[in-house]
Amino acid sequence: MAIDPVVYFFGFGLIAGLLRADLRLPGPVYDALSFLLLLSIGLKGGVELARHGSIELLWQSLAVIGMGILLPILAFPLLRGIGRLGRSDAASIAAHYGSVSVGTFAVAVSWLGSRGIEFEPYMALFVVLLEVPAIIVGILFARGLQHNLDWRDMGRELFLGRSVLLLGGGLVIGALAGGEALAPLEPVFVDAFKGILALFLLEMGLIAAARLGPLREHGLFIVVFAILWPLFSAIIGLLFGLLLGLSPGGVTILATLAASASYIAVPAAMRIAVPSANPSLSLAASLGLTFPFNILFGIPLYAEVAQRLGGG
Amino acid sequence: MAIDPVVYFFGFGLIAGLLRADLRLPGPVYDALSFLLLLSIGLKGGVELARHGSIELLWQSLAVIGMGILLPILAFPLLRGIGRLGRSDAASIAAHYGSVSVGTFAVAVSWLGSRGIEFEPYMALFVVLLEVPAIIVGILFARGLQHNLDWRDMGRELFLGRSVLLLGGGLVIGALAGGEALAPLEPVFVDAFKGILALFLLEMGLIAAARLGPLREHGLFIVVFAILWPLFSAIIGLLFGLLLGLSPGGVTILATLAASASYIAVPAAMRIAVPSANPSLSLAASLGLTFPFNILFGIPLYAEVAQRLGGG
Amino acid sequence: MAIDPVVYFFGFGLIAGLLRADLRLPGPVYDALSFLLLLSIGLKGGVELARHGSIELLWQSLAVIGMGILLPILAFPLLRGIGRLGRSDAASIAAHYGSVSVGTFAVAVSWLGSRGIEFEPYMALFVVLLEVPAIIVGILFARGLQHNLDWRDMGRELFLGRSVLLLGGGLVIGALAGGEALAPLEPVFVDAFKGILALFLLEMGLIAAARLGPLREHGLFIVVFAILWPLFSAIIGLLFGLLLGLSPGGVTILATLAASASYIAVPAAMRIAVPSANPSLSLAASLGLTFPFNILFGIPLYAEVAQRLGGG
Amino acid sequence: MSNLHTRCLLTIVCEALLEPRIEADLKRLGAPGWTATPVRGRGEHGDREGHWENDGNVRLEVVCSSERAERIAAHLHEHYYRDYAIVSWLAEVKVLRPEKF
Amino acid sequence: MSNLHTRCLLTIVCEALLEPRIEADLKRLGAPGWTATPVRGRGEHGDREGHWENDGNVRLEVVCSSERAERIAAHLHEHYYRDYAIVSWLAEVKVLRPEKF
Amino acid sequence: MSNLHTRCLLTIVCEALLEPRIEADLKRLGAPGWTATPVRGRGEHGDREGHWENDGNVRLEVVCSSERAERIAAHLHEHYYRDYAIVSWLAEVKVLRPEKF
Ligand SMILES: Nc1ncnc2c1ncn2[C@@H]1O[C@H](COP(=O)(O)O)[C@@H](O)[C@H]1O
Ligand SMILES: Nc1ncnc2c1ncn2[C@@H]1O[C@H](COP(=O)(O)O)[C@@H](O)[C@H]1O
Ligand SMILES: Nc1ncnc2c1ncn2[C@@H]1O[C@H](COP(=O)(O)O)[C@@H](O)[C@H]1O
Ligand code: NA
Ligand code: NA
Ligand code: NA
Repeated sequence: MAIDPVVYFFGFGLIAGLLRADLRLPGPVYDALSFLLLLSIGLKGGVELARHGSIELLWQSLAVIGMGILLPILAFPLLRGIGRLGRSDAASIAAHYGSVSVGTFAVAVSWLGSRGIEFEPYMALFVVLLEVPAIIVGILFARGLQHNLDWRDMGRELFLGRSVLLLGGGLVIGALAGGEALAPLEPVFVDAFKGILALFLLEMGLIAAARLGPLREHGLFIVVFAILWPLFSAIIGLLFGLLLGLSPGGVTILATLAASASYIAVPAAMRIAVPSANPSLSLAASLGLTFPFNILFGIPLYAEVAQRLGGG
Repeated sequence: MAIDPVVYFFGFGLIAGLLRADLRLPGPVYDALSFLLLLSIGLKGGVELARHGSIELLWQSLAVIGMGILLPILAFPLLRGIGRLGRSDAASIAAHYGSVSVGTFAVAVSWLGSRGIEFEPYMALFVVLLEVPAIIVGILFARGLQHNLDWRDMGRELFLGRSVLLLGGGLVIGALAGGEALAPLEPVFVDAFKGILALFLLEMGLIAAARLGPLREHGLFIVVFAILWPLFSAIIGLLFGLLLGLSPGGVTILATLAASASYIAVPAAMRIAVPSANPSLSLAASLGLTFPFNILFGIPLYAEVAQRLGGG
Repeated sequence: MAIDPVVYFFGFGLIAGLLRADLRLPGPVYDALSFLLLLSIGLKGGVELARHGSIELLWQSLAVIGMGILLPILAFPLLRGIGRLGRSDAASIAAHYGSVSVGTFAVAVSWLGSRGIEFEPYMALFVVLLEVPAIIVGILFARGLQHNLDWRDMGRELFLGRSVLLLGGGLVIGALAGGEALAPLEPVFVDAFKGILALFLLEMGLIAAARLGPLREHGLFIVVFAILWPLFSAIIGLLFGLLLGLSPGGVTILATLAASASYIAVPAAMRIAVPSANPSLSLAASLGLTFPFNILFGIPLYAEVAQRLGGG
Repeated sequence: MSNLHTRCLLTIVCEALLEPRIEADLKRLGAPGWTATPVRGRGEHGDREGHWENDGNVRLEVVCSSERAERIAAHLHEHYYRDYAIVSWLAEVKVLRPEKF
Repeated sequence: MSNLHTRCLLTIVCEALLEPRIEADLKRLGAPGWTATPVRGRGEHGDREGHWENDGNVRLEVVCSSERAERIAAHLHEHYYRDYAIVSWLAEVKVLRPEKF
Repeated sequence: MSNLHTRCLLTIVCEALLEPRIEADLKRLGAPGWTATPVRGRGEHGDREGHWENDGNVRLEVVCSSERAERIAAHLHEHYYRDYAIVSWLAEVKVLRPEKF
């Protein structure tokens, strides 16, 4: 089957960006697109959560949080040892790659949807659960248990951040209201989803292109890491998915989440909590390489493996 | 029956705002949402107006304008006498509460719609008619017939204001074009309505939360007024609705309009015409209290009473 | 049959603008609307191109490019001779009128669509092809083959401009992905098209109204030119359409394209390449007069003639 | 550079709603031009965040002779300072084209 | 005009993410108010174009006494200059209401 | 404060379309950085309201040595003043880090 058309939009943005063409949507429009995507994903997840929620989900959730703690713990020594990165940078990058990218998640959902592959419909919950743990691990790696970090302030920053709140709020509203009551809202939150995702990806292509430049300054290691680490962490995601008894579609998504790297929530948190880390280094890796890699090659690959292993 | 889901969005915004979380959509996006809501309401009203318009409507319209004059005349002495407010503040608040809130109207329409309760479909006309009279009464209370107010300029301000013009323009286009010709525009102006309303209410929740703070400074009277006055003015709206022979749905909407307080058009007009009135006082009341009160409790209550009294 | 309702929105904007009412959508929203229109037109054209593309289209394309070169060559001497305009202004206006207005194209498509008149569905390709040639001719008229113009830079400006790129990118994505794969994107790019066009035209009405003022300063010739030239160039478009064997709908669109004048891409290019030309003169003509004229009177007229001549 | 001429830069920050009125005043008082920026701010009148309708400020900058700048400032003081959220300040600047300002 | 009083205008340009923290600092250090503008920019830390999340700058302006302005500038220098994209400068301005600034 | 150093703030307001060209000039002429703000305005060239495509202005601010600022201003004068909507002015400012500007 052909490429998911939303990926063409990403490619279009990437090419336009490399040609330095000015296709940028104004900042407020970008904000509105990402706002809508997050809320839509949350709402849909919430509806399904209310429908399919079970006690089993609690264990799955705990396991997923465990994965979010494990991934940065595995990445940090690698970045320090082989990558020879400073403490702050290694910790920051570990946090980026331990956390998740909602954009990548949306593309995976769209990819599975257009192929008719089923998956546990409450996966949006896992996205929320995976956002924060890696950030905390990263901060601890960078600063130890120093007492001059205001953890109360940091907690606000983390749990009241835009993406956690919009996904979480969407989940709650979706669960409270239920699918039937939300039906009149579907033209905006469901039917428009793929079109909005396409526009969002066009912008992300432009932004990713702008991040490829700085990459050159940062040396080969980070390039290799940005490609190989996702392949490794996807395997961890696959294993967790299989252990949790997810369907092949669900396993694919968990692998994608593990392989994806945050480029919104984590950079903001690290800038405040670990200011000495170089933000352009981690962003060049996560946004300039890992995001395109996952969207263009990763997701189909993870799906292929998940289906071979016949999760579920 | 359950709560209208758009109200959950308002609640979500309110809670996020009270937690000081930054969920704000950028200003331009807020503007676009309110622009769309006003135009959509106008268009739909216009289509129905052309379909159902009759000579009877003329009398109804005059009566509704009368209500818009009566309400601030009743409120002003109360605010002066019991509330002990200064002339300017009393006049300004009377104008706010004599005029209407389009957001509240939209929630009422959505609420009735999701319950399948019929109402006169040209009620959007009444919204336009109720916007301006109370403002003029308020200015007269504040300044008497002073000659240093440029009424020509003020007239422009009032009748060419954004909401009057968008509602009015929508009404005219809807009436001229008719429902059939407008069908291809429905995905944007009709199908998307509830989704856009949900996003708008999320923002209004955030804004209302920010207005609750100043409320404390303004003393108890204004808090009591912001809750009790709507109950009183809703009764006036109910009576007008019954006298005009509206259906129970129509009576509900007229009561809601009477109970609602402007937080967009009137503040802007008062700021120019009665600059000595404290804008934060009237906005704290209308937006911080009355708007949430009507949305969460008022509308279901007014509908209940309207149906008991069996309007129509 | 009645007026296309999107035209009412333009009229509404025009009237509001003449009354100096503030209905402006914020800049970022305007940008998003035009972004969406361009991309939607491109996508739709691309899908049809892949379906109907043939070797014949190549000849048609070359002929259309020829028309884009011919039109400014005809206009320039007229503007110099009869209009007594300076070299720069004549060259700039010739470029504006030799190029095309995507907004006018969209209204023509909507107009034909609402009347069920068929047209070659790949006409979006012609829009792209017509954008640039007239600009190059205009620059040559203004500056000859001077060597101090950086043509490489200019080429970037022209071919990587927003409208060429969005239309072109849409065409490519549409052709690559095909209609079936793009179906989930239709709520945003197809169903919403007319609503978005209506909002866009409302804004264009406001902008056109603001351009009518300066017109007075520029004398009668430019007013006459802005109305009569479209009628003349529409005939050229009609002839090209007939020669190319287009259907009556297709002939109508080619005539409309010929009659339309650019108000976005060309002004930007001329400002850089021919800075001594007065931008307010050409914009007053193309946006203040020609755009409204085509939308309100031109398109129905060209369609009438095209159908009488029975193109195809 | 010897061809630099001294002028005055008047900066006004006020609630957005006032913009049309103050711009009319500027015109009337002979300002040769101005630049406007939508801004947010905080002062005596609290937070003005600009997230919705009229809730923001605007920043107006006028370069002109110092006499004119002071006359404008005095006019604003008289007409707006009591009831509105508004501040302004003056600074000395140099320009190349004295005839323009 | 004899009734003009000298004050100091402190302008800060920094990455948008810092805004809440620096505004809290301003409050703590006694700034009588400030004006904020979203801006873009370029400097040592590269392009900050503001096209997406936190990728822009903000420009904060504070009019106050020169002692206070210098104290704020020194505070920023100490706390933010090493790790963040931030610059600031001071200028002399005149105001009509000395008690306000 | 004794550790304040005098520099020059060059402010340019021009039609938005010129931004990329003038920024390239700034780079070439050695500006250490700049800050850009989308603005509206009014002047000889009429209203520039910025409501649609290229119809607005941009405000560029550069802090640098006064020689460099004057050289940039002279360059702008020569290349853009005749045909474009553009103004600029210079002002004296104080900075903490002389090596940066
Ligand atoms: N000291 C100050 N420095 C810079 N801007 C100020 C200052 N005080 C007030 N402002 C601006 O002027 C607006 C109105 O001030 P105020 O009337 O004090 O509320 C505020 O919202 C700020 O944008
Ligand atoms: N010389 C300068 N003049 C004006 N603004 C500057 C200058 N240098 C830096 N900036 C602004 O300050 C921000 C941070 O500067 P930097 O830390 O040098 O990257 C830049 O993004 C610009 O907005
Ligand atoms: N006297 C002035 N003070 C401040 N800004 C000005 C002044 N004159 C012009 N401008 C700005 O510079 C732009 C171009 O000016 P002009 O070339 O005179 O049309 C205007 O749109 C304003 O934004
Ligand atoms: Na991950
Ligand atoms: Na009311
Ligand atoms: Na043409």
